[in-house]
Amino acid sequence: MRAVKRIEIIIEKPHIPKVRSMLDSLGITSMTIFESVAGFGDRGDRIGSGVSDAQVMHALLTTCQPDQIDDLSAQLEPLLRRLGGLCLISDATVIRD
Amino acid sequence: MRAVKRIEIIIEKPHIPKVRSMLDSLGITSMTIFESVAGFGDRGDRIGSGVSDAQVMHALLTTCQPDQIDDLSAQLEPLLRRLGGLCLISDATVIRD
Amino acid sequence: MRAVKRIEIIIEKPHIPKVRSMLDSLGITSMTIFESVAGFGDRGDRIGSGVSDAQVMHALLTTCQPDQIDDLSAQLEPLLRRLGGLCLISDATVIRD
Amino acid sequence: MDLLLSPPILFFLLGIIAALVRSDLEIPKPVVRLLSIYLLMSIGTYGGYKLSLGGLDGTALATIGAAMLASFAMPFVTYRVLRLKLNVADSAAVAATFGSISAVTFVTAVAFLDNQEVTYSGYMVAAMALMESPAIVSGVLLARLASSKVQVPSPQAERGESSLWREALFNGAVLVLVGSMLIGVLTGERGWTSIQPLMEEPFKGVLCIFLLDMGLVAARRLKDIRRVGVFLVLFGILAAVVQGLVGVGTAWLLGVNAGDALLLAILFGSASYIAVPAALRLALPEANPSIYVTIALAITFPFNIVLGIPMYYAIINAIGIAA
Amino acid sequence: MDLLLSPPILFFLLGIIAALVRSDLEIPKPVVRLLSIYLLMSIGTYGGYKLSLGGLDGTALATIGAAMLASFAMPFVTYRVLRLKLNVADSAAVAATFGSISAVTFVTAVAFLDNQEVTYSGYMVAAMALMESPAIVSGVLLARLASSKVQVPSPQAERGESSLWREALFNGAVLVLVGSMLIGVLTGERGWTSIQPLMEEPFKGVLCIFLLDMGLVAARRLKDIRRVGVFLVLFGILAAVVQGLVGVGTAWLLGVNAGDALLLAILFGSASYIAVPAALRLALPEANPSIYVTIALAITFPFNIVLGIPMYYAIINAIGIAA
Amino acid sequence: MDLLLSPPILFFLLGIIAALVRSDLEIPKPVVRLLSIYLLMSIGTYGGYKLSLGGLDGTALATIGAAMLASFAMPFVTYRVLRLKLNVADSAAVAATFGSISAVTFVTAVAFLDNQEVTYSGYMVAAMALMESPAIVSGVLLARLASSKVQVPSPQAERGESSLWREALFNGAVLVLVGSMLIGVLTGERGWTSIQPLMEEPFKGVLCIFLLDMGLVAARRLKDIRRVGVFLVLFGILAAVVQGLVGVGTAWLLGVNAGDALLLAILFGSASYIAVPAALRLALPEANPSIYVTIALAITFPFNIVLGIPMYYAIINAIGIAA
Ligand SMILES: Nc1ncnc2c1ncn2[C@@H]1O[C@H](COP(=O)(O)O)[C@@H](O)[C@H]1O
Ligand SMILES: Nc1ncnc2c1ncn2[C@@H]1O[C@H](COP(=O)(O)O)[C@@H](O)[C@H]1O
Ligand SMILES: Nc1ncnc2c1ncn2[C@@H]1O[C@H](COP(=O)(O)O)[C@@H](O)[C@H]1O
Ligand code: NA
Ligand code: NA
Ligand code: NA
Repeated sequence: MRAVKRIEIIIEKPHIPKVRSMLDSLGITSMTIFESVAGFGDRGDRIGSGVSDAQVMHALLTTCQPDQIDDLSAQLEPLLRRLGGLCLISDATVIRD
Repeated sequence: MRAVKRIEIIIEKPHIPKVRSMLDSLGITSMTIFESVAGFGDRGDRIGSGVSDAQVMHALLTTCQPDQIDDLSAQLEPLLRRLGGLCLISDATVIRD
Repeated sequence: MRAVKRIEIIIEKPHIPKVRSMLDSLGITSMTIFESVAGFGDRGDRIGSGVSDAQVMHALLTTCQPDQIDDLSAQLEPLLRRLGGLCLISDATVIRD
Repeated sequence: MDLLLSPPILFFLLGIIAALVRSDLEIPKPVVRLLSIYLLMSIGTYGGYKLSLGGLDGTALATIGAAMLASFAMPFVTYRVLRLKLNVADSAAVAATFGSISAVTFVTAVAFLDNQEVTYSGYMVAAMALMESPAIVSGVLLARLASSKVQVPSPQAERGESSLWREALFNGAVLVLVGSMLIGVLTGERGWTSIQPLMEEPFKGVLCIFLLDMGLVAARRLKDIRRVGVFLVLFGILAAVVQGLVGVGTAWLLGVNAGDALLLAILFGSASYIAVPAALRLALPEANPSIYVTIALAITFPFNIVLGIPMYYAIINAIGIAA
Repeated sequence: MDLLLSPPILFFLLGIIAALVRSDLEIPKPVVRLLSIYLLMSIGTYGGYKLSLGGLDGTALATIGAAMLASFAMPFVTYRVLRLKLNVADSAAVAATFGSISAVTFVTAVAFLDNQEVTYSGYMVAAMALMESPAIVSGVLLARLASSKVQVPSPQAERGESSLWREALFNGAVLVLVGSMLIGVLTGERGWTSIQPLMEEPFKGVLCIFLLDMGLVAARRLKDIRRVGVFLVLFGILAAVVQGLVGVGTAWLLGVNAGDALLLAILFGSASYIAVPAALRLALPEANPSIYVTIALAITFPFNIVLGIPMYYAIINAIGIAA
Repeated sequence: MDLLLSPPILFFLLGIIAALVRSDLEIPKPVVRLLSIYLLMSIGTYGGYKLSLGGLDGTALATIGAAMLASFAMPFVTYRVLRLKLNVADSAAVAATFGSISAVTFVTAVAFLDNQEVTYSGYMVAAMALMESPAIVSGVLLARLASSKVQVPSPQAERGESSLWREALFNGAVLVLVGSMLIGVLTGERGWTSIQPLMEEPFKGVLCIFLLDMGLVAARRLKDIRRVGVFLVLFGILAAVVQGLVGVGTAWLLGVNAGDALLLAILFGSASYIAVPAALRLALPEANPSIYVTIALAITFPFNIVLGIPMYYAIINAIGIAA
């Protein structure tokens, strides 16, 4: 068991590659993506529509070392400001190989 | 980065409107809904079935100010007692515009 | 409101029965499963494929008493080492009947 | 026996077997939803098309009226029986379930008639559509009457009220059925010709895939049977048979043909696991769905599909209702 | 009036009604995706098959050229109008949306022609495919020109660049359409015969299911109309009509037949809610999709489907373009 | 060359191209699952229907026996070769994959034969169904034998045991195939007539949509090729060819017709990416799926579909096996 930061990023599907390459630059490559979740926020409802995926949200779950949070936050904030979405960070313990 | 309460409500799909209007009355309107998750609990298995959505569970993720938790809890408890489901609350930090 | 441990296990769909019977042996039977999430990790991408479910990941969310964590961890670790996947544990409060 | 040997029924059995041997076979839910919408559209537009040729005569209106009445009235009888063993909410819910109908059972009976080369009337689709909801109202009434002393109407409850009516009348399945039927009536021969290659030809094949899934779903529910108990298993079969025979009797009184008589028997004798549970989750959340959905889906549905349909049809022939 | 009484349009209206009465009717997204891919493959392979019989003559090439030019040029005009009320990004996005096309509107017009027993040319499918993307380029150009002082190209932006082109040219919908058309051309009569039972016969039935969903989606968007405002609602209708008439005029100048003229009107007058939004989320994330998707989907699409198609066709007949 | 110009193969190539240009084209998974179940039901009921006409003679039984034997035995040979480069678990897994079969390759070969107007026997479907599982047993045996000193059977492992057998025999794909075939046999001409409009007519069109997705999936796997290495890429092609030729030889010895010979070649030469991986995730979790699924899906499958089928057929013609 090891203490980590649990990171949850909710963002539009088309922006996932941008977020992933940002995470990659911090050395974060393992993650789980919950696809096509329904979003409700300041920029309207995002419920997908069958005809287009462009507005559907994905929820990306990953972890990082506690000391990486400042870097992550610095890089993620401008992205989220421009593209919408949200990032939640919390404390967790991980069990894993 | 701002400290918030992370709220996760798991409830049957048909009851989502009730929960949302309750949250609305607390000023909570932004949220993400993970649709059609499979539920296992005291009231039996809820695995959806293709023929009917009535028993499928949704997971609703949202945030609120720490001082709203008591109100939320007071309103949510009778609802969950009557309708089944569960609410998990934890501490988190949010990155966002 | 009651303090619990929030447990999130991400594992391949075919191994869910093994995990559930392990949880069962600890008396943990209530849970919510987020089916068919996309996984990215050391063992490659797991994005499902329409032709086969064998590699798709599921995310299992459950709770337990704080004092059950050691047992859980002891049982889960060898399983995750052998089968891949990850378990995140965090502190939470639960609202429920 | 030959009656059982049709592909849809055999695929239903295949689904049951797959579930019993714990195969990983699964038909994804979104796809099953599409197939069920397809079946409703198919049966709806075809019924409407037939209505556009014939129209509604006295027998038709009487049949529809009798069907609606039965949907409303039968729950008041079955509720009494159920109260012997169940609490108020569960009794009301099961009674409502059996007052209403199962569209898939209806559709399977249509395929059965088609195999026998027996026709049926377009208005039977209207009868089916209009039988979905009255039982929901009865179920809620029964629960209200029984607990009238305790329940205080609150603003919350009133909101629930309006959504109950919405569920009962505008449930997706009801709407697709009624809408398709009206479209069939409005567009007549020309409309039907343009959509018939999708709405009629692959119909039985689609029913095979759908019933394969129903077999899986029904058999996977079987493990909930112990929650349900012997009383309810028996109820699930006996209520089907008794209500089905009431349907046959009604058909005989109305003087409809053999095809319509079978469909009426099936409407009376089948139990809803779509529209009614959807409405009851809102209107009677106290009632336990693992009771009423399980009986309807894992007991009554397979019984009707495999035994009920040929049995009612044999009786209809025996008492001399002409095709 | 008879023109409206076709099953696809009536199912579209059924979807709208279902959404307005707040029914729980839902067609699962994965299934709608399949139906939309099916419609594109169907129209693509059929267009390609027809091209394999005829080939491209001068009129064909001129029509395709005119279509591409219109897609590129029209946004520069509508942008001016939109700037009266909207900011740069939103104006550019709406303009791009209206420069591009709606494949479902095209497909519905094809079904309409088929009902009228009027033919159209295979190359119209090519025209549609090639009209999808130029408007995206115009939209991005317009936004860039207007904000050229502020925007500094960054490595990040350049990466965005290449993915913009990818979205514009290799968007899933565009690729399926173009690919299917090429496959239709390459495999000719024999290929078409082998896939026609799926690609042609159930076409109108599938369109019914698809438009049922479009009705639901469009009407559920209606509540976003207040965000959008009267100006944009009017724009959504007037831009459709004006651009549609430009299409009729272009058809007249090119001397195409009545079927092609209707399709050209519909291509000019329809607004994209698939390829363009997908590209704009990447290229113009500042633009608000609840504006441009809502107008295209909840205003212009229903207008074209229900009124636009028969109206343009009446005009085409009135000015004497022969079938 | 003309052999390649069929719509299904071209849609497969379109999928590959779409993936290579990194298009966002996607066919939703639930829908692909439906299409794959459809293809199995179609091929199964048709095979069963043909069996109901003919029955099983000596050649049929010999062919089925040879097929099962090959599925069981071939992995013991390929395992040796694979051990040159891979560890025990991965070698056993890849060997099992190649011993078993790919139903989609079979289905594509059936469409190919149909284009050539060459018939095949119903029992070949039985051969396919019965070849799925023996290789799984071989693979697990191979891994056990090699690591017998270390592995201690535990209660946990025994539970795994029973679920291995369940996976091997009752895998969803195997069950649908076998079940559909039996249903085809049982319901004969009448059953087939009732479902043929769905099960046969749209078959090639559905195959187009399915192979479009397979192209996307296969090409998106290509980036895992570097994990896999040159040795395995070569293995993926050479094993297919060698096993395919063994299939041709077996067909020649058995004296079957050209259609059956091609199907036998394809069964021997194709590699499983459905039933086998599903079983191996449980029975051999140590083996790396990004190795065995990638070779089967991204190397062997495209090779067989595009080159293997016409190549084996040319050889079959060359050595004079009559149609
Ligand atoms: N407080 C929140 N809790 C959960 N999800 C949120 C929250 N705020 C925003 N989101 C998600 O982020 C998306 C974009 O938010 P917005 O930019 O406010 O429209 C929404 O559609 C939700 O999916
Ligand atoms: N401890 C738990 N952890 C996660 N989900 C739960 C838990 N308890 C209940 N649930 C969810 O809440 C639903 C209703 O629970 P119940 O009322 O106990 O049947 C279940 O089907 C699960 O989806
Ligand atoms: N740090 C992480 N955060 C979220 N999910 C993870 C993480 N690490 C692994 N996973 C999940 O666990 C699966 C197996 O991981 P691995 O064994 O590293 O391939 C991945 O496909 C992810 O779904
Ligand atoms: Na009934
Ligand atoms: Na346009
Ligand atoms: Na093989």
